Amino acid sequence: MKQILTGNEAAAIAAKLARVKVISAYPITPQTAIVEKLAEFVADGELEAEFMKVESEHSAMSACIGAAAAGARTFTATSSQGLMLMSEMLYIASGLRLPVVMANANRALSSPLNIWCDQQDSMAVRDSGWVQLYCEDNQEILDSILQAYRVAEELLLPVMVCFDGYILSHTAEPVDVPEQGEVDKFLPPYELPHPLDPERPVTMGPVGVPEYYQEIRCMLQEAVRVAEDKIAEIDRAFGRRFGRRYGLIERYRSDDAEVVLLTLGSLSGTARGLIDRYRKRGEKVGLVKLRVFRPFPFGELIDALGHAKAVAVLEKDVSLGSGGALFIDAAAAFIDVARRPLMLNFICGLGGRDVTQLDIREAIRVAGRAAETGVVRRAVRWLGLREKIVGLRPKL
Amino acid sequence: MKQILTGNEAAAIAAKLARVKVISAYPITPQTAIVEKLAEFVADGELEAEFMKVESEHSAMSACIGAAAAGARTFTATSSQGLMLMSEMLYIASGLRLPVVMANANRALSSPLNIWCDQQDSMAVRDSGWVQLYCEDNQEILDSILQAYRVAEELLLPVMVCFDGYILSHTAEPVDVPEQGEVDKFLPPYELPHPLDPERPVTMGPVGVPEYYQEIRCMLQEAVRVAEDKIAEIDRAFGRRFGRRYGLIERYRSDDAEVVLLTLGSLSGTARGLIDRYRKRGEKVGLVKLRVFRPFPFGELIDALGHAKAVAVLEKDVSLGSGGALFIDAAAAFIDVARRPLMLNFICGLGGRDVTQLDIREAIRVAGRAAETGVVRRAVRWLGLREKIVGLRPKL
Amino acid sequence: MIEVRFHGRAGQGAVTAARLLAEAAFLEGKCGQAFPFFGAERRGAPVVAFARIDNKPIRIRTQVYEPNHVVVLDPTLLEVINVAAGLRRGGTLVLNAKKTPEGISGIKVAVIDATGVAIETLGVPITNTAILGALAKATKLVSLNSIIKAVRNYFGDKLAEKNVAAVKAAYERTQLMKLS
Amino acid sequence: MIEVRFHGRAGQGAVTAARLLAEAAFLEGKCGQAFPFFGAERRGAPVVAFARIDNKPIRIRTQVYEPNHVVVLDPTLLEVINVAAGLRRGGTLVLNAKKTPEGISGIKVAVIDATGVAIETLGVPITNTAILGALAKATKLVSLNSIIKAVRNYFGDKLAEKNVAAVKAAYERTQLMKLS
Amino acid sequence: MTEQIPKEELLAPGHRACAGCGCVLAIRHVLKALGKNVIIACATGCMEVVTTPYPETSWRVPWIHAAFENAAAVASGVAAALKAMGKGGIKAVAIAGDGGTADIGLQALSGTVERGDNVLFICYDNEAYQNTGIQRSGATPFGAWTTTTPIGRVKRGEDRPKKDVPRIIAAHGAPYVATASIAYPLDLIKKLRKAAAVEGPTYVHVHASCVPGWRIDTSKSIEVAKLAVLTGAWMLYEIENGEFRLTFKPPKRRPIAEYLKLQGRFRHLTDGEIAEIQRMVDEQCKRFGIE
Amino acid sequence: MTEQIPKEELLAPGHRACAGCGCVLAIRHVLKALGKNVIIACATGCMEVVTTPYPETSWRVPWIHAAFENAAAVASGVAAALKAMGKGGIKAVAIAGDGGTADIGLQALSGTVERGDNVLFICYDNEAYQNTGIQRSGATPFGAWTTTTPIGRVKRGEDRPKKDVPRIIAAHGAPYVATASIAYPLDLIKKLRKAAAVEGPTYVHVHASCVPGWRIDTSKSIEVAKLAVLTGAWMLYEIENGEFRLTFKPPKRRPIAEYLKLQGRFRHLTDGEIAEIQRMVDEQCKRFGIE
Amino acid sequence: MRITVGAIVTDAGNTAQTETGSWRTFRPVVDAKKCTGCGICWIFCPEPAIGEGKPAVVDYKYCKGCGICANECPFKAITMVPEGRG
Amino acid sequence: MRITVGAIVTDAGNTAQTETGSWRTFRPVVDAKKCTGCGICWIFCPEPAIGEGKPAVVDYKYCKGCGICANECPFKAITMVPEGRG
Ligand SMILES: Cc1ncc(C[n+]2csc(CCOP(=O)(O)OP(=O)(O)O)c2C)c(N)n1
Ligand SMILES: Cc1ncc(C[n+]2csc(CCOP(=O)(O)OP(=O)(O)O)c2C)c(N)n1
Ligand code: SF4
Ligand code: SF4
Ligand code: SF4
Ligand code: SF4
Ligand code: SF4
Ligand code: SF4
Ligand SMILES: [Mg+2]
Ligand SMILES: [Mg+2]
Repeated sequence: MKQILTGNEAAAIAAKLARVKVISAYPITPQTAIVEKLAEFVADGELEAEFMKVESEHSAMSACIGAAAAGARTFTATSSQGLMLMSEMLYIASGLRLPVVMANANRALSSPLNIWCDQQDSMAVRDSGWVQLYCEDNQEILDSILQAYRVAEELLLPVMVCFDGYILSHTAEPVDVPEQGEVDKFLPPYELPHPLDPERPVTMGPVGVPEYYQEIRCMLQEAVRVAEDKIAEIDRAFGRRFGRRYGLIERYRSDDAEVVLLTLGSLSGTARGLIDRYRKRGEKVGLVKLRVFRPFPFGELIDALGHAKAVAVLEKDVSLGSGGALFIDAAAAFIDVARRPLMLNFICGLGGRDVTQLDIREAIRVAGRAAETGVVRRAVRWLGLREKIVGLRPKL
Repeated sequence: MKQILTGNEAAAIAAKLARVKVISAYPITPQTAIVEKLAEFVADGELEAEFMKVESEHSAMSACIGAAAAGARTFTATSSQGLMLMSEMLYIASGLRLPVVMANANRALSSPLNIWCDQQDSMAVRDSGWVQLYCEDNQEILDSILQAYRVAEELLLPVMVCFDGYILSHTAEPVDVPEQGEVDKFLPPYELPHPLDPERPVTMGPVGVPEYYQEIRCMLQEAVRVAEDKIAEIDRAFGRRFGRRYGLIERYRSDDAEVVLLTLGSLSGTARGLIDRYRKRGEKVGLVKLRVFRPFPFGELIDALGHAKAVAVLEKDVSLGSGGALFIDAAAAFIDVARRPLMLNFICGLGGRDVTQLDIREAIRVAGRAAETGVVRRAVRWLGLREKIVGLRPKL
Repeated sequence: MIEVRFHGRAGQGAVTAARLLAEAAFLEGKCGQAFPFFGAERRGAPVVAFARIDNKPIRIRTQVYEPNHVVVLDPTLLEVINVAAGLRRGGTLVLNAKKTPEGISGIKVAVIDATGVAIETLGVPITNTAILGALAKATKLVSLNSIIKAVRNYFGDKLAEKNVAAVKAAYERTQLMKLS
Repeated sequence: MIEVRFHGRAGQGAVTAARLLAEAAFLEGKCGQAFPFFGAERRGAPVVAFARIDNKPIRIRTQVYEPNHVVVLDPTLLEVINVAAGLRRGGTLVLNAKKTPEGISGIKVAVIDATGVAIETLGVPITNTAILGALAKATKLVSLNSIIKAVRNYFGDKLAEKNVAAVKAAYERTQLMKLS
Repeated sequence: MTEQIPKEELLAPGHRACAGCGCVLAIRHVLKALGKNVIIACATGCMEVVTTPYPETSWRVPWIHAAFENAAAVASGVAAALKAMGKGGIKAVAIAGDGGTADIGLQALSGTVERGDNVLFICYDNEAYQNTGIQRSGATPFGAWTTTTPIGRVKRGEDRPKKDVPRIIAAHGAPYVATASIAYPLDLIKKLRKAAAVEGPTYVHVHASCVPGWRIDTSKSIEVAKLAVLTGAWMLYEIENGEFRLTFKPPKRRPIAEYLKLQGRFRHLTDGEIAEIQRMVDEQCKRFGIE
Repeated sequence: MTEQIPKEELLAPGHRACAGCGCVLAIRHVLKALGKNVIIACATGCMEVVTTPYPETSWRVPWIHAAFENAAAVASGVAAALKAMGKGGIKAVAIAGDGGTADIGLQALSGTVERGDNVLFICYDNEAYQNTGIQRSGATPFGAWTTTTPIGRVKRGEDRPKKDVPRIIAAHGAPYVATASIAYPLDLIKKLRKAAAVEGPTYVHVHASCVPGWRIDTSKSIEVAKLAVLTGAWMLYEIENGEFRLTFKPPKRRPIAEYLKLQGRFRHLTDGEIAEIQRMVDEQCKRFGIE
Repeated sequence: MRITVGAIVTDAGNTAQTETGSWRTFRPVVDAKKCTGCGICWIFCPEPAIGEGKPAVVDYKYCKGCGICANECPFKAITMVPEGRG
Repeated sequence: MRITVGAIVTDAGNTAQTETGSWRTFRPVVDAKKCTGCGICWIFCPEPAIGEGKPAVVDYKYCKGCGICANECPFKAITMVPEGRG
């Protein structure tokens, strides 16, 4: 049934539909409403689950690890500082191959403290062995969380479903909420192969001595890599049942485009309308939306972008001292590809800076010029800097 | 004076020579000996400093932040899990523009727990706005820490000096320890421009509202970027005084090489001898050692690698679901460069797996074939996997 | 696509007003989107929220800079904020006010004593539902009925009917004018 | 380049022995490198350490797989570990043992009752300095004098002289033989 | 009474706290008590957010915010730096809400106390995570509604007693631990001065009301805080070198219902539940020597 | 005595602990006391490292290690899962060293207790970070040498008293808190069973020797642990629902010097320093009702 | 505006430039006749926006209109009056 | 060997395959005549490597030779003897 829901509500409802057994989370803006909603479901008896009010995010993830290891379907949600505080545990959850699912409402990182949207937080943990999905709208949040459990449980990998703080988390819009029965069919009850159980004692998290560690790591890397196929497969299964599919990437009028925008998350929505307008004017501008950032879909991306003259990578993060994380991976994808586009990086929307259509136009304009001239003057640029603010360049 | 010192001892002596005022650190293998040595210096009155025995790494970095903000020269050291646990505070230290210097003895990340060397830990925080230097030997550890304070204090940026756990931290070898008087001239006492001081009250770490956050972030990114020049400048000054220089990158017989190894840290040492042997046989193999990973020296790297036919990037980390962090940045460097080498990524030495000369030969062989054929069959490969271990590929 | 901006004070329900408008539009088969803009301020501080209504799915995610209509939930805001900033030509300013404001000109204005209505119907000066009645009346963006339905969906039984009364009363009493 | 492997038990000082060898070489103007390999084991468990000596700076960082010499600090290790694994042709095995071991053949062996020497000179069965005397005698890798200097540099006053005595005594008493 | 309160306002007006905020009042008096020679490390929370919207600040004393969970550790670092640089006469002070004290910040606080660092730690206790919109903290009292302890069909508000942080810190052997309330500013100022004068780790826990969090009228902030003390829901005492001393004994304890009824967060309580809370309060008062 | 100790060995031999390790003995008896129906969450530390060198494990009960600072939180997660899945009769148990309890793990432990989770937390206290090579922890006793409290010209070992974790946890209102020693295995087993039987958060703190850390001969592990109790350096007691009860009263307290002299970590102490420690111990014993 | 390195704020107390009086919907009005100048209102105002003196003076630049002063005034000298609604 | 997903170990207690007896430099030898079978040595052996019974039997596969049993035996029935040095 379609309802008007915020992104946070959609996430909470998804967790409920997934019949999670243990929820362990800590409040943080802009994620908190997820936890609040789940607390309500539990208080009202609508969801039979243990709702753990842990004292920090580090413990939130630790408790998820304990609960998942004992065989329960678990859920948590966080943002920003919370994600950073639990980051040690992220690597451990994946290393232990526990199918924890987490919603991350993307928010900027301190310092200075900022509660608004960007994607520095989840990008900062992109090495951690978690599958990362980025959502464009609230429907995708709900659907992705349901898919996430299937991916997580089939591959024994934790999955992070990321969506832009405020921009989605606090935005109400129509969302089709599937029937519980349908969800149950899509996502059957789950059993961990070797849970912590006195009947069959196992040891989890031993010391990975040098004789084995690298192989164990390699196995994990392979698992994250093959998640590419698994996500696609589960997405198709989801599509068959619910009529909605997302793919690893989405090509939006990009197949014959000369200038292509590459985006993640809610930005993609704003870009679509613009693309339509350029197209109306006959300009060959397209959009590729990346939904799966880990595993990074190198092949699909090469396929989708290879023909373009110039690609403008718009992203709300920066690997300080280098460029945007998406840009770096996307650019690296082409290192051994003969036909490659020029690629430009536009850092934007940090700390809640609104990314306007004007900003995106500017990116298209700069990329368009590069396409024409064949020259990239500066690979990494910033969009939407307020001109009245000075002093960006430190004096040496 | 030359002495036989372990890497950890060299680091501790460097901190002492820098006349640090506050040391705040938490024990973790393989870094612990640094802290122990400093505790001895303090206990013996050889170093007048506050030695804080904090209860966790999160507090270690927090205390460094407090101490640095109050104007004291501060030092800490950690590894692996410790770095992860403090990761939230890393972003905050750089955001606050505090010149904290940290030694990181590189160690693998859990799970499984592993106390041996690789570089997943510091790579995991490469976005954090810290300058990152990687050392090849113990002399470079000592020298880099001294340089780090200059860089940190002149740019108001925190600096992380990374060196391979055990392989350097626990290896004793000759190190030239400079005179205190010379160090004092190179590294004069330092004053933070606006310390916490009742005489001139300031507010540090405010809420960076959306109106300003992006500009503040941009300023930080610019600072890390210009650190490239600053590091080079300070390295030259160091060289003039002490007769040793390192550069941002080092080209070792690479200028006319067709196959070039790109390495970080102690691996470079092992590779050098091999390069000499290939050269002796007339084979055009060279080495580029990256010393500065953040800021990423795009320009110098393009310059050093652009002419090669094939580059083999050897590294002890992996961004799970993508490739090695060094590889990704290095490959991305070439996105808008016409003349580019083929680039191959070799993940190796994880969790203390010894990287042998045989392994490096294998990398050179594979890169050599790519150079000949012009084809890269698989961009990311693993070196030194034990063949007797099976089961790396999960079944789908 | 129609865009609406709501001005209120933190804690007064401007965000809910925007959401109810989106719900009402949704009930009419349109697509609605509603979102707030929060600052670091607390209760009592001015806040804004936005709503968009369209016949096709709304994918744009920027803030609203040039609203078709502006709704002001708190009469005291007029003195401290330029509520009409960016208002599009032909747009309406829906004001909670006892009397026609001064100093505004050249635009359509709908005036309703929403505070009075709220106190009458709810017993508290929470104006977010009442003001929607005025908006419906003034702009025809959504029907009175849809607003009422949205209000019923959103509030628990007891509260719902009081709020419906507020919507209706406001709808009745809203005065439309064009200030020149 | 000469490579040496030391076998001992955790807590017995094999790492220090390797380091002292590197120091001694350094004192002779050569370059020395010494490093341990630690496992997850505790006190009492077998451990290894390595040293390299060369006339030019040593840049290689791999473990030592084919040592020129092997030094065994603890007599009980012989039964549980293949200490001669990888030993290069012409290399020497320096053993802490009371008598010539059985079951080893085709290599040069230096035997010293280092435990006896240590108990005599230090009062405790810590054999890492004594065994270096034997190594010096057997391999001429470094001079007795350099070992003594290195020991003096490393240990505090009181301990130093006892250890020097251990080095000297061991140097005297070491028996060289070639097992066939 | 006013003459005993320093005139200088070290917290500037223009801060963005809710109208009627009891916590910002606590901070105002804290600063009055401590004077200028302090360096403050403040945890994330309402008091940090509402006072420092860049490029503005309400603080007229040196102040740093690093994160939510580490005010104590940052203050310890400040104290170490002051000592290392030989700067006497300046006190390192940590300020955190109940969440930043009882929950996520407890460990850093524990470390500071255990090491004996020269830090005064002040907890302003508004009994929930107010900055993020009223979620339960360890310090939320039994029975209270918060957004994470909602009133539903199977659960009815917070089901654990309030965490006793002063007692926990006293168990660390801190030389001075005290409780205070915004409704008793003179007592508060006295205790803070005492705490600041100790060379070592001290702890003052200030009960302070929150308008939206407690669901009270903006004008009732002081009234409700005073009722907490008069009903025994909150107690004023100090523990000096292990010696417990009540600093205010409510003349005749008022029924807890008076305190609860003023607050929306307790609106759902049945008479039975109120009686249960009365029983808990009675028991606790007895333990503390209040009848 | 032996007949009161379960025969089944739930910790397998072949573990890599030091010869003479007192802590692994503690674990052995802990498992005997608890039996098979447990799930263990173990913090990083000696007991984790020496028992689980992949692909081996010494544990014959289900066991998980996640990190150093979170044994309590992991165990809480296990407890929640057991409850959610309706699996009764299985106890979630956290095991950590003194570092993983008193320092880096304190907050997670505090959270577990405060929430009332059904978790038994066991601290084996070898009075330093032994796994990383003997660094000071909050539980290191006054005067002890460690590598981070070295004996130098201006500093002479640990200068802070031992952190009193049992008291801190009791201050949380935990229903059962107890201390134990490896030298008194029957007492230890009894207390652990009692703690495990409580439905809620309980805490047992086991004093256990460490050969390299305490610089003792491998054969003296039990002797030294017993001397700790006989001299009053360590006390055996339990706190049940707030009621304190000494479970063993040393007949006539032996001088602390006997305990200290056996250990290299106290070798540097002067007679004056020993007298000072004796004074501290006397005072503490008095507080606990031991003369 | 020039942003500052590390977002440091050097102008201590400059929130005073922001007039939070705009938040007010009710305003406290002091009855000069009843006011004794006891200072209780000053003590309990969270902003602070009411000064000592007799009669007490409200600083409407900052007063958010919470009504604490009116509630706490022992002499009932303060009344809260709705701000003029437009 | 096949490595396990998540490095899980399913063979509970399999350190028993590692014979830590190789760590030993001294070995406990039980004097059957003195031993009363009291079990104290069994209680305090950390491995455990000494069994109940009369006389107590040492499992030299695991015994690390710490000497606790000898130290704790109330009847001085155990002596620590150096392992044969090669
Ligand atoms: C690591 C981390 N987790 C969560 C948050 C979100 N957060 C900020 S303040 C806060 C609550 C603060 O509560 P309290 O300490 O009681 O102070 P109050 O807001 O009530 O003044 C939370 C949960 C954060 N900033 N950092
Ligand atoms: C976050 C983090 N910091 C530091 C370490 C390193 N570390 C592992 S165990 C340990 C000490 C453990 O001490 P304790 O808890 O007393 O147990 P013990 O080793 O004494 O048995 C330390 C410092 C770690 N693993 N993780
Ligand atoms: S939410 Fe509560 S604590 Fe925060 S500013 Fe408002 S009244 Fe004060
Ligand atoms: S170091 Fe201590 S605690 Fe660790 S295994 Fe050895 S004796 Fe046991
Ligand atoms: S409290 Fe009342 S009487 Fe006292 S100064 Fe204020 S207004 Fe005047
Ligand atoms: S109404 Fe509130 S803000 Fe205004 S003066 Fe009175 S107490 Fe201060
Ligand atoms: S302790 Fe002694 S007497 Fe008792 S069983 Fe053991 S060896 Fe025999
Ligand atoms: S010597 Fe130690 S390990 Fe061997 S049996 Fe005796 S107590 Fe056990
Ligand atoms: Mg609070
Ligand atoms: Mg310990």
